[in-house]
Amino acid sequence: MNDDLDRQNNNIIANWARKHSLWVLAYGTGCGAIEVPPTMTSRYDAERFGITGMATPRQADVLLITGYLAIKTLKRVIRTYEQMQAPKYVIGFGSCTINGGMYWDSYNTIKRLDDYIPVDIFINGCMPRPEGVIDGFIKLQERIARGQAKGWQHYQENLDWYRANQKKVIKNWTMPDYNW
Amino acid sequence: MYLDPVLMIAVPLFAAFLIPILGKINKNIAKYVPVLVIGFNLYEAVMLLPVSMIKPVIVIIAAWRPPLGINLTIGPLGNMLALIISLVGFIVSIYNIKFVEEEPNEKFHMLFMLLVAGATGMVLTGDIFNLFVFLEITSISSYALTAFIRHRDSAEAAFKYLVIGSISSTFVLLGVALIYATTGTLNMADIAQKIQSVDPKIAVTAMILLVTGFGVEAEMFPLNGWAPDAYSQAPTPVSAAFGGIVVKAGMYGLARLIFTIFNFHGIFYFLLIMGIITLLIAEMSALRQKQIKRMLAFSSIGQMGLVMMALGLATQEGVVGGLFQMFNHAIIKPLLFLSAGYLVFYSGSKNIEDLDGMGRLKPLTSFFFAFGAFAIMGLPPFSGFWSKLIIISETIRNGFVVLAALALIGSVIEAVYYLRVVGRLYFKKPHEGERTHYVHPTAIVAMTLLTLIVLFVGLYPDFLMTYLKPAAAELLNKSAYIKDVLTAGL
Amino acid sequence: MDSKLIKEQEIKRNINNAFRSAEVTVVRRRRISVRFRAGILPAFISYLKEYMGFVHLVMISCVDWLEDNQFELVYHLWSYEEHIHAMIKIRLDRDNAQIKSLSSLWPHAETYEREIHEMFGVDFEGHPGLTDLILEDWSDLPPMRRDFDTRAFVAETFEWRKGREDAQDVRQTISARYGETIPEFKKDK
Amino acid sequence: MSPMNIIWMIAMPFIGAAIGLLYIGISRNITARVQNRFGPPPYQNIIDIIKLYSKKTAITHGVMFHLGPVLAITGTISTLMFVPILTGNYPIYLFSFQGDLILLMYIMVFGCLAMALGAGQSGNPNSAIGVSRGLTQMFGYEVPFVIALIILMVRFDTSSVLDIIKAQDTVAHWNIFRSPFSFIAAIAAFLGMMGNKPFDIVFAPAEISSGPPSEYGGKYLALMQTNRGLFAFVKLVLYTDLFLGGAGDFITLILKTFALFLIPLFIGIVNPRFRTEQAMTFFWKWPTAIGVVGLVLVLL
Amino acid sequence: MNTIPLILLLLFGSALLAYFVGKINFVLKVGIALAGLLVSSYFFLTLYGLSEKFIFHLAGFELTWQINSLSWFFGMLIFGLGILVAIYSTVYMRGKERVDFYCFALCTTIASMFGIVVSGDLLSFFFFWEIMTWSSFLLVIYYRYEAQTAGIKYFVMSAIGAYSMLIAILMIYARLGSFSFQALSAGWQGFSLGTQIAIIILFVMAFGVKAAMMPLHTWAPEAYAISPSSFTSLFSGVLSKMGIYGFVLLFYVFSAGKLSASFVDIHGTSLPGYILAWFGALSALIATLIAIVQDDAKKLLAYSSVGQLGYIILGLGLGSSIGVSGALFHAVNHTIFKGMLFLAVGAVFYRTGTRKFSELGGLISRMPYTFFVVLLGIITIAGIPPLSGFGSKWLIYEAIIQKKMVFLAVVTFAASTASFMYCYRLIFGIFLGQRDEKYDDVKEVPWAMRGPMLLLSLFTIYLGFYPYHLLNLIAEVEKTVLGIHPFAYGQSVLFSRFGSVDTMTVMNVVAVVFVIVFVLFSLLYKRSRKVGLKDIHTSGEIPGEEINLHYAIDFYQPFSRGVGAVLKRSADRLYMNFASNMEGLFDMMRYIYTGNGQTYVMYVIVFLAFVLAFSSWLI
Repeated sequence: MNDDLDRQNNNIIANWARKHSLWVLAYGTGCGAIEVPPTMTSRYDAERFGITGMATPRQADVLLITGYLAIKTLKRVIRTYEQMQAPKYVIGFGSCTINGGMYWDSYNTIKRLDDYIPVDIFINGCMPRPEGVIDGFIKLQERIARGQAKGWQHYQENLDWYRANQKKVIKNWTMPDYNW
Repeated sequence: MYLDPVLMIAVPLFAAFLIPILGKINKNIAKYVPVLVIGFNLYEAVMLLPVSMIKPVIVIIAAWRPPLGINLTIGPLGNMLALIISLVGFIVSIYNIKFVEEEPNEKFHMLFMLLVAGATGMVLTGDIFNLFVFLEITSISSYALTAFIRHRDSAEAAFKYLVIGSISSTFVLLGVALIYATTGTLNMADIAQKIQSVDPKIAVTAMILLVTGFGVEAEMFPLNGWAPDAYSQAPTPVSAAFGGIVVKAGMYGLARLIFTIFNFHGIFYFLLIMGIITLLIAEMSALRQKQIKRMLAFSSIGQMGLVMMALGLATQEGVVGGLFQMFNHAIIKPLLFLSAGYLVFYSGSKNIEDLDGMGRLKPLTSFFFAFGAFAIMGLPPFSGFWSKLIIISETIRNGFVVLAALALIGSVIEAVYYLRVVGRLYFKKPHEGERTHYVHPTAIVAMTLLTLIVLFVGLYPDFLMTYLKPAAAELLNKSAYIKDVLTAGL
Repeated sequence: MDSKLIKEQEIKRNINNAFRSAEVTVVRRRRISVRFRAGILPAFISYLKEYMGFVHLVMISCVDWLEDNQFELVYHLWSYEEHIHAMIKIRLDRDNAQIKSLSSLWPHAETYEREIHEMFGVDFEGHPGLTDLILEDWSDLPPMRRDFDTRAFVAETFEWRKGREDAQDVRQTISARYGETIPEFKKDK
Repeated sequence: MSPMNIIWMIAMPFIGAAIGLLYIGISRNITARVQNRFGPPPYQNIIDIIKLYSKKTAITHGVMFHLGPVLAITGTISTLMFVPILTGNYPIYLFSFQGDLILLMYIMVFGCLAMALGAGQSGNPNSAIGVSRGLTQMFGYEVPFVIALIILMVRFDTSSVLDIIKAQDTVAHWNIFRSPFSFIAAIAAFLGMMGNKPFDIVFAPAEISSGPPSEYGGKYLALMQTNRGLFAFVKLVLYTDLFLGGAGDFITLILKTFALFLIPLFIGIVNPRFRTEQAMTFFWKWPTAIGVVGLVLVLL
Repeated sequence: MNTIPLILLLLFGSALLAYFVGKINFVLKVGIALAGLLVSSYFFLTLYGLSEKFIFHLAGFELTWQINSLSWFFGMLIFGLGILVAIYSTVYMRGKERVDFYCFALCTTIASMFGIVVSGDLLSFFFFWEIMTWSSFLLVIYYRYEAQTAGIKYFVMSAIGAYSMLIAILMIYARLGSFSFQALSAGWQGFSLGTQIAIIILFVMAFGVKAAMMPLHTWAPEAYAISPSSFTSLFSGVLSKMGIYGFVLLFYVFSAGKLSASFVDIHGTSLPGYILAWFGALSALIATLIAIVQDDAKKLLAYSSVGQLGYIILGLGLGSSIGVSGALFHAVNHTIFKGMLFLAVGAVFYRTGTRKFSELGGLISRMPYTFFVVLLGIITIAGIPPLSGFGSKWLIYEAIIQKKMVFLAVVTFAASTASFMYCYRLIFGIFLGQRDEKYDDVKEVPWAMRGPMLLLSLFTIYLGFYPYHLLNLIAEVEKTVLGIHPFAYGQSVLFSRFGSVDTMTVMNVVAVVFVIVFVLFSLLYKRSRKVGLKDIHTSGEIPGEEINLHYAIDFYQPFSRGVGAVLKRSADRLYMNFASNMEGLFDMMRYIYTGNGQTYVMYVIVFLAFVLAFSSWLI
């Protein structure tokens, strides 16, 4: 199965199309959500890269986590991520997703997003400016084109590890199983 | 083979006086006497039927020929009505065997015999004074029967009936006196012959007095104030007998008067209008009644209104329809009263509200009631359909489309209130509480008989029509009647 | 006391007339503070609401006096007529913190009470549903209590990113991991 | 049936979908320019569709969910088969002799209803809300649309699209000039049909997370997007046939359809969104009133 | 032995037999009813193409029973759906109380409907009409406790209709002295204009009530909703067609198609026909609008029935061959699709015990056959090609547009579009969306219930691409009975002056395209994985299994806000107000009988005085 996936990951046409058509589901937690609208609108116009906002995870390719995640919201994020259709990418946005940022000692905020879902690109900054965001997207595009943005595959392969991490913070695990 | 028709009056009369004596010997015998006696009457009526259809049977009593002596005129009409009366009487008396348990029951049976005797006398007699006498016999036994249940409501109803009935009797007597004074005869055929020469003003006054008198028994509006009370307070068989016997006799008297004795065409229009008014007001009043028997009483009035309307048309078909309707009413209304009686008996209340869910507790009785309701609404294939059809058809043929429409509106209202009761029987959940679940076979026999007659006539109306046509012809053909009576015994 | 604070003084008098045990302090213009017993709090607050015109419950807050082994609940009320802010302060025993709920007086008090229950572990009697509000399935000490050691908790629950325990430059680590060139920061002119 | 006809039958859905998708791409670009942005390339939609088709997973909620897009595109392609596409020397009639305008009106709905059924089985209440809005709006815009078509049918005494095209032999005879009322009513309905800006409450992304297709992803969404492009093309061709005298060759066809396409586009760019009942009642006010005027005129 | 009385005797006989013998056990009563139906339908089939007559006398009237192509056409519907309903009932009614009563009433209803269509004279027509009324009334009140108001409303409105018909019949009888249809069609020209108008209005009232024509429809929703579903299918599918049959008789047989001779023509249609067409169109529109906001599946279907019957009435009113053919075609379609939809809703009710959309949902995976039936049903009802509903609607539309009745056309088309809304609501509310936990164990209905539904759905497909045989039948009816020259049609092509449509091609195109797309997309392309209905995007929130997110309450809320003004008006409320006012009046009448003896005596005296005073008028 993995070979098959790899072969498809290296499909040039598909990767080209994926690269130029990034449909973003912005998970607007924290202060980062405010940076997304300028990115999309006239000044920075992310649409010229084929980046468009989407309303549902079923249709989206990129999950944009725009800030700190409390444990309660982490649960929703995992759920949303699992509802997305592969290939799918995650962008961690801002310091909070990297190491907790200013919430480094909060009892209720996760510190490392990539412990729970596979992150393809982190954009650092508190908060990153739209230029940074677009730069991150372009990095992601490059990785897609090279067939390197395989976070979703990583998740699939190491689901047990991710689950263990997730269950460590989410005590009462009521989520439906992720059936591939 | 028929016996002397006089026996049809004499035997019940005699039996009526015999019953108290028999009752002293054994209470149970008294119960069965009415069945036998009225059964005999029924036999007589049936046996007479083929004969009287061809030519009226004139019975001359004590060898005095018609204008002078008292006679019985058994024409098709009289015979038909006698048949109806004895049929209803017979069936009701079967029902009575078990239903009337209350003391003194032999008196009840006696009065009932008197009622039948009187009514039979009314339809058979050819003498106007005899008509009055039999009317009085019928009325007085009715008053007594109304008050049979010793309850203040019954007594009140009976008293009302008594007051109105007495007044009406007085008017009848006045009318008879007026006629006798001007024509000098009491024989109806003779009067009919001689009335031509009487001053029309006097004749019309006499007629109005008589019409008023008989109108009370025939439940003409507004003379029918006694009816709702009497029907609802009398014992059930008596209510049935009112519908099937008393009213029919009264209607016969009315018809005989206006068709045979008098010769005023205006009275037919009057009858037509009174008929429709009676019908409409009765149906409207029935709609909001709370007691089932009272509702049936109003329905009965309404049906008589329809009959009056039919007779008021004064055409062959119209009168056939009217007589057909009388027959239907005489059969269906007892069915309704008898079944309602049992329902009331079992629910322990006269109110319609308390009949909720009886369809479940008393399926058979409720079925009979529903059947009767459907029949009296005039739905095919029950008998009520044909009579209504003929009447409405004839009304329209005579150009009274509006009257027909009004009569049909009456029918719609009738449908509403009957269905409301049927609805309560079947749709509502029964009230809580223990009830006896028992109908005596006699009652079932009585109601089944009525049901079968309804169905038979509904599916094969021609059988009845063959007898109704001569009856209607008799009413309309006045000269034949006069000739038949006056030449009898010659 | 400032003679200008007539309204405040009058309210203080009125409160004291009704509830002798209430310690009313006029803090400053438009602000009074009341200390009261926990036992008949609903009666007192409904008196303030019905008769004194304090119809608006602004919020409920809680202070953890660890040294006194007490919680202090502060009910902030506002009177639209007099434009006065009243703080009703209730001291509760820290070990067995229990008080009657005000949700029958103000439905929105439910939310505050849920939060205080969650964060401090104060039990509100008569509350229709003291369920989780912000935290889900919290099994530790209520986190806002002062004896809750946040850093220990964080260290135990979450993993720190390697190399990010302090504020060092991690670009080298990342580039090593993903094989990307490190962009040079452009110096501002 | 000539081999050429069969080739066109097979090719036309692909061509149509490509043209329709390009138009939608261009519309995105134009919208961006109006908003002072650069915007995506015109072929962006085609990239999107390739991406969607190359998605590795797709979820389905059940049989109807699966059949919804399939039936939708079935309906659209069937509609295409009954629309005369080119009428010149090398006509593409497909099956348009076997059907008429009334058939078109109804078979156009086939796809929408199938889509609604598929969305219904997704189990997502947002989809159902979207469908409810969509059907309500459809009831709104069908009224002026029907009026416009009745005007044409009564005026030309035929319900055949080919006959209507034939009657518009010169530019002066185009229905846009001969029956302007009909055209206005029809174009108002067209706005609703295209789901462009004032009437896009069906797919309101921020409100009901893009409505009916909210559970569709991967290949299903790809099929739906294809359908969207193709359906836009079919509608444009039909309107061209009815009001602009049809097209003799592909260049004319593209010019005319693009001209028609610009109308809802520009109206959409500058307008905010209607609520559902506002949309519905809007269609029953001005477009219907204009249509009724046309009806009265055609009777006279 | 003549066949018609034999059939009637068989049917009525099996009704009585089912009632009395059926007391013994369940199989017997249903078996007898079914056997009676099957045998009589065999005899009925032998009547095809014949024209028999049976004349006899009853109560002094001459009665005629006859069969012709028109009777056969409607008889076909009666027996066809009747048998299917009887088969369906064998399972549906099992375990219910009073099945003997049900079988009796069902057989009686079918018998009386057959009686209506074979009646060759007005009297037996009326006779059977009334039997039909009360026997169907008995079925309406089958669920007795809830059915009271609905039943009485049905009966009273039917009675009003029937009595107005009676007046019309007797008016005719008074003028012609005969009840027979022939005499009537021969003598129609002799009637004065006023008489004609009166007769038409009275008949239209009678037939309009049965055909649930606005504004005489108010009984229909409740009566349909409350009667047992197996019967509702027959009720809506066939019994309402008796009203349509009446309209056919009135406009084409009684008046011999010569209404134009006495009335002005509007767009080539006689005035009564034109007015009727408008009534039909408005019923179609308004009923459809009301149907959209219903929550009860059967009420929705009931209003939809009113609407679809409106189309049929409209087609009949137009009077052209294409319109009448469309109407008769639509009548057959309506029988089929309403039959199957009511049976399907009955099947859902059988398994779940409710008909409310707000309580159902997501049954598609549990009852796939029923879903399929409903799917085909709604496609047909909405008139979407390629199923049969399109053919009939196409004919009706062509007829309207040919006559240039543009406003009529707008109303009709609008109604048709609105019908998509309730169609979707029906299928969504029951089968799509999320399923409540309590319906997880629901199973598909038994084959005896599935069979009739599936058979009917096969018919819609068959008629959808090959309506030739049916059109032959209709043409036969038009030629021999209605005196209309039939329109042109091919094997599967419908022609009008305007255009043509080839139903076979439409069916083929749709089928081929579907197969190609399906194969490419579903079989050859990569597979998708199945997830549960609860696994939906809810902004990350994870609703528990017990939370049902089925959107069914106030489904078309924006719509109700938009057209609320129309929906607020209710003919039903008007009638009920009238009725209650009348009852108030009657209540006052009651006080004429005061219960006071003195008053009664006063009445007697006043009466006497009054009559004496005006006695001179009597002389």
